[in-house]
Amino acid sequence: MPQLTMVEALNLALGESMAADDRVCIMGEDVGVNGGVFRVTKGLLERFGADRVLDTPLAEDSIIGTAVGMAVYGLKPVAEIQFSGFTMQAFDQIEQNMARLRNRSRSRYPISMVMRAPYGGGIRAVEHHSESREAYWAHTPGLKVVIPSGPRNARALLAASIADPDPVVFYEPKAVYRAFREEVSESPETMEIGKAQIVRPGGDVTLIGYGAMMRPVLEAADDLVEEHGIDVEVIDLLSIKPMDTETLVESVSRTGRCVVVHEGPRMCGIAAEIIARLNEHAFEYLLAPIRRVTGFDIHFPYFQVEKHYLPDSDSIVVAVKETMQWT
Amino acid sequence: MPQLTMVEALNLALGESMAADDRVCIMGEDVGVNGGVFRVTKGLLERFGADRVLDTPLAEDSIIGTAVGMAVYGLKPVAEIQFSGFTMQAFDQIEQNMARLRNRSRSRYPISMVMRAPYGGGIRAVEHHSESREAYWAHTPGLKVVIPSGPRNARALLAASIADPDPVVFYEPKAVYRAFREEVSESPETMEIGKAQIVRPGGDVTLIGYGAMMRPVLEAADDLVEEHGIDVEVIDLLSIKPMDTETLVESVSRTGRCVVVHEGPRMCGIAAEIIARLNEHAFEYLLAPIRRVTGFDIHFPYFQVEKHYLPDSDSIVVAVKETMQWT
Amino acid sequence: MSPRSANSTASAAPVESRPVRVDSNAVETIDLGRVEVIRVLDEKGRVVDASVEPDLPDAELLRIYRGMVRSRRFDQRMLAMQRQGEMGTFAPGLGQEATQIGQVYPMRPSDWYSPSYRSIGAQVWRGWTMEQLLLLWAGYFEGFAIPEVANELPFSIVIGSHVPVATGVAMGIKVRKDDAVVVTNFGDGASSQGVVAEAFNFAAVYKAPIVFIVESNGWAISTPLEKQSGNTVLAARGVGFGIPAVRVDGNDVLGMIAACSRAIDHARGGGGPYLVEAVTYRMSLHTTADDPKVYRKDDEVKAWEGKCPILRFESYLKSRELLDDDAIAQINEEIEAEVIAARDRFRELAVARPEEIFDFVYEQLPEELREQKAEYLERLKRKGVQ
Amino acid sequence: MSPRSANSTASAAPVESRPVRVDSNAVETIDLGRVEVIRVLDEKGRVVDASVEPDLPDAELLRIYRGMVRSRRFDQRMLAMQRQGEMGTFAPGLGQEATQIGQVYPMRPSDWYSPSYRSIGAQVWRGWTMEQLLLLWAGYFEGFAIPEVANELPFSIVIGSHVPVATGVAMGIKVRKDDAVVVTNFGDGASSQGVVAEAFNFAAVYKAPIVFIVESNGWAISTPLEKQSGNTVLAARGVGFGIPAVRVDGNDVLGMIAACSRAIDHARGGGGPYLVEAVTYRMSLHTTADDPKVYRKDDEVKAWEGKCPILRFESYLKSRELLDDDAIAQINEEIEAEVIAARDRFRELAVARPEEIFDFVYEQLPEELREQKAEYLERLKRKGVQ
Ligand SMILES: Cc1ncc(C[n+]2csc(CCOP(=O)(O)OP(=O)(O)O)c2C)c(N)n1
Ligand SMILES: Cc1ncc(C[n+]2csc(CCOP(=O)(O)OP(=O)(O)O)c2C)c(N)n1
Ligand SMILES: [Mg+2]
Ligand SMILES: [Mg+2]
Repeated sequence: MPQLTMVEALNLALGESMAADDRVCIMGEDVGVNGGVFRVTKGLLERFGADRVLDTPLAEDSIIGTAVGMAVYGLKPVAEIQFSGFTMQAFDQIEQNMARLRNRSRSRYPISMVMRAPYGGGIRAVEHHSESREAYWAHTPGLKVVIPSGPRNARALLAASIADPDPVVFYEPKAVYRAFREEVSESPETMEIGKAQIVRPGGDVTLIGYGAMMRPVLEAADDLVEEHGIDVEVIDLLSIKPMDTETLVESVSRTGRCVVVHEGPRMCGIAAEIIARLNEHAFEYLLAPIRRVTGFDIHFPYFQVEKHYLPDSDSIVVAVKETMQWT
Repeated sequence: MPQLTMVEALNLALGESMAADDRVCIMGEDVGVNGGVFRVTKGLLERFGADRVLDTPLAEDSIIGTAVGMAVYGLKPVAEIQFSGFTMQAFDQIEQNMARLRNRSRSRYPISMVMRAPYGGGIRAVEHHSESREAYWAHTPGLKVVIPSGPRNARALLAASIADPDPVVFYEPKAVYRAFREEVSESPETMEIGKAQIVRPGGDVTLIGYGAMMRPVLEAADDLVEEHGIDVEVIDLLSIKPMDTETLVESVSRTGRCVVVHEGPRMCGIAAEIIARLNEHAFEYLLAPIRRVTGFDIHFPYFQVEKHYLPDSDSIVVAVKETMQWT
Repeated sequence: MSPRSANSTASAAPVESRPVRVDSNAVETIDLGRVEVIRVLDEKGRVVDASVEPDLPDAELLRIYRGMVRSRRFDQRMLAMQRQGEMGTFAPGLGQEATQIGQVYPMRPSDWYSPSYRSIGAQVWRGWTMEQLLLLWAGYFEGFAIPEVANELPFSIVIGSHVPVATGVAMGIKVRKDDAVVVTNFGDGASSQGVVAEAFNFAAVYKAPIVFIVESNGWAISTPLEKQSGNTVLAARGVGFGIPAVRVDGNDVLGMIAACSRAIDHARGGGGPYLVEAVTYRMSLHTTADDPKVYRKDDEVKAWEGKCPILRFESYLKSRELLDDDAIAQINEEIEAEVIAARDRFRELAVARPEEIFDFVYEQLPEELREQKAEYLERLKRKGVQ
Repeated sequence: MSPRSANSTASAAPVESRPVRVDSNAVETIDLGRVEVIRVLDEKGRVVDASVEPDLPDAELLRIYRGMVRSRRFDQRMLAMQRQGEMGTFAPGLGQEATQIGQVYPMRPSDWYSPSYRSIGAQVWRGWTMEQLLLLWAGYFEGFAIPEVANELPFSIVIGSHVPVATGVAMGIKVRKDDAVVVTNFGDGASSQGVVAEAFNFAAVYKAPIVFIVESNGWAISTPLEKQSGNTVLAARGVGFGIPAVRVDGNDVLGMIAACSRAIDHARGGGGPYLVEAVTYRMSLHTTADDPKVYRKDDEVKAWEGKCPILRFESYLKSRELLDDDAIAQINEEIEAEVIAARDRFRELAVARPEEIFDFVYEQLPEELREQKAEYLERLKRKGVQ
């Protein structure tokens, strides 16, 4: 089994999906000749030709709008937005057409498409290049939202997202793009959208994260287990919408304590939703308030200080310890 | 004291603010000659002239973008988006400039401006005309978000929003525009942004709402008090961001039970945030899970059936009763 | 001076430059070309430019005439129904019947049509039943079911938002080497939406087979064209994106057919997009929620009454002896009967289905929505709705 | 046939129309006009069109020359620093020095400048210190502090997003009857953003005093102009919005000054917006994160080396005996010393202030953010950062 980075794993999934289904096509800024600014689409133009790998003009709103049109026509576009910060440019087409056209056409036109975008901080990028605003899409009816955390699940989830009959926002943690390699199976692999994964079982407290935050989360878990003797259960959300309430509720019903971690702003973020669901479905088991270790409700700071803004394992450890001590 | 509808009260606030400060100007589609499609800006062109009341071309993104520029220049624009559904068209300018330009210029350019838009359902409108997506703005750092519920607080809060040094999203519950009249003081009145109001004190359960939902909320409260002997405390949020955590926490710490009501989609909505904050700050006082009576995570349905989608007093009563019975 | 009063006089300011005067003209220039203006019939229905007159058999001319009359009659009926509370807010097409029928006439059924909200007559031509359109505008979700007989996108109510989607369909056609074309329309107001300009550019870059029809009807609610655009010749937008464009008298159905046929042939032939600016006039209300008296003069409306697309075409057909007053009366009667029959069918069909609101959002309802649906159905049950 | 295979052959399909052929041309046409192409100096620095040559005193010509050299030297220094890890990702301006200096030269200090990210040389001309720009591109928030000496908007990194804001400043100027103008620039790629088209239209409708400079440098990352726009003459966008436009050789600083002076005078004189298309070439990397070898031919770059804006202007100044090789060497040395001094000051100033990240978001920190700030400061304290 090859050892791949997330970039390579995503590239693999794209190539496999395109080979398997000739309706799958790729579009976006610099995705063709250049192979994408992060090289996720490298080599696909050469392999599949310019009718299936479309370098587009520089206009996100129309990248999504025309991708929706191609989906209406019966193709399965995978549209790349170069950085998730620029999905704002496409907000109207995402909300009004991508997320709605199935319903607006009373299912005559299912919109089977994927919007891929690298998201999140940690790579010393300039303004507007480090946002983590998946909560916008979670709040938008009609979409699915998927966020992988490593090469292997990235490959499987991207394949699943492309195959999905509904529009999927696929956010790629760019801090993980080349951060590590993982074994990825040689034959195509897929994963069910809508399922969270217990990546470390434990009995004392549930620690929930996703995407790039899984690294500090797992680091914190190791630390908590080894240094503090706290038996942490770690959940990787993987699918933000639909959210796997069942797995979350089952875990927190056992542990009674929970900490949720994400990069994005706190207010009305994913952690708020998780807390609301646990409050609804695991209230009687809660032994302590659920803690949020998240981005703050300020703009992502300029890159010399981003490492302080981003949740790190130390902050997670502190929050978990406080949660354990709560009485 | 005159009895005004919300439309008239908003019109009054605009006129007063323009008369008091010659930097205040108004812009948007059909706001001038036509006085706005809901007549909120009626008569202002005649009173203040075309340099202060700008009928714009049909392009929301540039309405906000140019309003930001006018704020940079030192004016105080009040930009109207005809329906809140079309704020999607302006999402990039709102997020990237309106909400950020103060920070991006390190406070050289405070963006003292208001984006007004009618929001919400209940007026038998066509697609995209009934959205309630204030959570998008609550999740966006740099903004303030204000939603009045009646003529009197609409007038006072709009005046406060225009005077505010920061960018304010001012969402007007259009179902309330002409629904009832209220006494509005003859002299200019203002209200602090960031404060919730206890509109009915009570000891058994806290019922939180805002905007157009205050009508079914108050109806439900009456019903609960009169028919079921439940002493409901009702809070009108008024300011979504910043949110008055203190008042909410103080109330729920007393009552131990809480139901939150809004029209917008549930996932990552305002209720989720309220629950997260109460979980953090009033956990030890909670006697039952906090309930959400909100819009569902589907598109706002077409208008023959909207009344079933919108939270009504009956659903609120049921939720409160269940919350009271929870053990 | 800016109210912000920037410190532009501080000491380290950039040096004031010496003013430069450039009075003369450069030697080299680039010619931007010309836009053809197409018109077959004048206001009296007389042929003014036979060079572009479409050569159509009598039966086709009468079919076109019927389409226009149907458009008008249906419109008037909807307005009456709206005034009686039987219909929601809608946008009458009065006065734009030639623009509407002229743009769909040259289409093949297998072509794709992506209209805005003021295209009800054209939708009927394309295969929508009138009862279904009544359902739609009366607020019943069933109205959105697109007729199986043709490739139609749902009408768009968000100004300009359908134009990139229509362009995407054309891009699909292009990459799959299909021989269909896409026709999409939008208003003069819509021409201000950035996404429409983006779509022009995408269509041009990919040479996508799409015809953009801008129905320049003088107004966008209360905003007159002169305040909408820095250049009121909207066909002039084409050259900037490399899209051939033509301007046409939108109240002349033969002119419309000529212009749109040329545009569609161009697109189908691999020439890429084409822009048609149809100059017409919104004779009626913006929508039934609007009062145009607040912002426009009666005189202006009066002047356009004389340019009525239906009267004009009638005169032409009379002059060709295809029509007389009796025939006109009879056609109107027949069509009125069609419209009434549609209204009656609508009344039978108009049953709200509140239980369906969850059913078309996703292919399969996710678990979390199943819970919400159950909660909602409980509510309906309590209300005795279901 | 669409992969979706619509049932376009079903029975109730709209009737196939009779094809219409329109071969002839309409009698009436509308002339779209012409775009002037301005160029003062040819590639050898010889005056080719004296009719538009700006009449500038020697000292001014030398000041312009120095501005261009400073732009290049600073750029090269930043690149070296970036390669040594001292600088974040940035976009070199190599080859666009004439475009940059030519657009700001004719501005008054009290005018407003709203540049994109590739305008570092122009920003220095406008009063930004080099050390501050180094801070900015090295990721220190202090770098965003706008110099008090001039009306500058923060550079924009979101393509095209500053253009409506710049237009809004111009609208403010217009309604307050100020005599300033706004100059904004953006790339050929940015010309595809809908909001740029919207801003053109707003500016035209309000006759706002703004000059739009599109720096058409051949590429938007890997996308060549031919795949970016259906018409590679970006000046042609103007006519659709009623904006006068001119095309200029962007590597000819005198041509740039001529074109931009005309545009600025037009705007200041109440004529409304003006569009300047500067045809230039991005000689270097898109940004320091880019490898152009993947997508463009060396030959193309070679060809443009011969059109270097600095060499060209040097030849001209030499021919006017304002410069010789010694003077050039000396100027370069002086400027290099300035750049080095700035770098040294930057190194002293480059201290991160993580505790400040909450302080410029709102005028006053709301209560809920005070709590978050406290939480954050705790974190800094634990890390020993504060
Ligand atoms: C994005 C958006 N903004 C605003 C509106 C509200 N609105 C509906 S129709 C209209 C005017 C449209 O004018 P035009 O495009 O000329 O079409 P016409 O109504 O004249 O056919 C406006 C502003 C909308 N529906 N969508
Ligand atoms: C809205 C947006 N989309 C994409 C990007 C990523 N990006 C940065 S520069 C660039 C190309 C810009 O090309 P152009 O406008 O021609 O300017 P140039 O770089 O050539 O100066 C792209 C796609 C961005 N910064 N903003
Ligand atoms: Mg119109
Ligand atoms: Mg470029």
